Amino acid sequence: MSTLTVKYFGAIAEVTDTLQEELDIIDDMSVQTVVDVCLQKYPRLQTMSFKVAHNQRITDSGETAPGDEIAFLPPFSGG
Amino acid sequence: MSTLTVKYFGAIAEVTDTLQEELDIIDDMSVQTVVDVCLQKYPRLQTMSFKVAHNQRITDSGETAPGDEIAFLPPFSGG
Amino acid sequence: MEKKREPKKIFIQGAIPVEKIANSIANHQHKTNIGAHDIFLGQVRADEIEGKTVSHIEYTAYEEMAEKVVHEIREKAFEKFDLTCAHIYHSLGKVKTGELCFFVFTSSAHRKMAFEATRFIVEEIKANAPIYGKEIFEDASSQWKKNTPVS
Amino acid sequence: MEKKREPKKIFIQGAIPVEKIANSIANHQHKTNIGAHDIFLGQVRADEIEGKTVSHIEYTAYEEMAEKVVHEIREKAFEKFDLTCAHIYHSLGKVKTGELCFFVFTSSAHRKMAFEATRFIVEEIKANAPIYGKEIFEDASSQWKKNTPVS
Repeated sequence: MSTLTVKYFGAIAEVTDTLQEELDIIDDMSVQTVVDVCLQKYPRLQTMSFKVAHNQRITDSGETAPGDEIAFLPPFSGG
Repeated sequence: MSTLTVKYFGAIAEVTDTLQEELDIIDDMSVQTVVDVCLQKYPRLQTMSFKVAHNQRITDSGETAPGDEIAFLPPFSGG
Repeated sequence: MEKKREPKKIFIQGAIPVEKIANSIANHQHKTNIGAHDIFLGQVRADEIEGKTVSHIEYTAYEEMAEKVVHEIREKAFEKFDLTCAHIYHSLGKVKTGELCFFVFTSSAHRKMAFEATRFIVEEIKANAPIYGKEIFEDASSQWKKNTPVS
Repeated sequence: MEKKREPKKIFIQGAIPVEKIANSIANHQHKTNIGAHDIFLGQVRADEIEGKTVSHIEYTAYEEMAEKVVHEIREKAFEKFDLTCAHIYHSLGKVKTGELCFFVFTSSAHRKMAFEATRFIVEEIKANAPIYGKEIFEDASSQWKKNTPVS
């Protein structure tokens, strides 16, 4: 058993009420599975619009490894 | 007999060696005639590129009146 | 373009001071191969939404990722346009209405390149950098800002 | 747009000081309907032509006509683009390489308008305002500058 870091931003972080947490994972868990786990933990995210970043790259596929970073990114509003 | 003012700019003023002069005119002399008079006075202008402004408007037609301003404007290079 | 450029710090706490912009302009006056600068400045608007007026914006960001994304946008700008330099800054934290939150500055021998590069960088950052603005109204209520594609 | 705008002074003796630009930016911070500024700055390049390097430019203009032309360009910009304000300055006399000779600054609620307005004004002035730059080389020889359509 090892962990990865999940980060939440903007409107999403207001729903999760945390900016960051460690998630226990089994090796080679897919990005999609990590997302599903979080959506179960925070059901209100299911109706929200977001992109997922894996190690700071936008993606919705691929496998995670221990120590990786997954981020939930609502629509950007910089500038 | 009355006069109008002829102005020269940029490379043109270097040829005429003056920035401005008064020209005796007869009433209702056309802009083109004023230009021709100047080209005769300064034959080197004949090979140069320029636009003519009559009372600060680019034109090559129309009649002049006493007190008017005719300007010889070589290609612009502001900015 | 062969020189490898390192990611730069882009975030500034609070509003972008006018002096920073002035210094940035002044620092280019020894680069005599530059003929044109184009500077974009984003300013916080006192928008009125349903009778409430914005008082400030609170900016947050996925900072590390945003710096990578902005670095890539900057690299792309150097590939696409013939630039001498490009500077990019964005605020974090509180920026009041009327204050500046975004500063993009490109320079080139020729104006066409600077115009196009600044606009390219601004649009790309708005679309792709994980930066968030929360509009705080005068009554302390708030809403998350949303970027429109080219507004 | 109903308000009749008067022609403004656009000429500055010598280089445009960075402080003038900074003050101009700072003066907009109470206009909280502005969301975007775009600033163009023209800088004198040390061009090398046939082995000789430009040391400065001497600007002259048909001042009164140039102010009228620039006023009309400014009015056209207000008609075409949804602008809050527009400021335009150009140097007369000696401007050394690395110094600033041209400053166009537009502001709008939205960035698209500011980007397009600044570019429009710069191109129109280069094409239509009777302003002349004479490039003076380090050996004191000179040549008249020529504008290219969008360079």
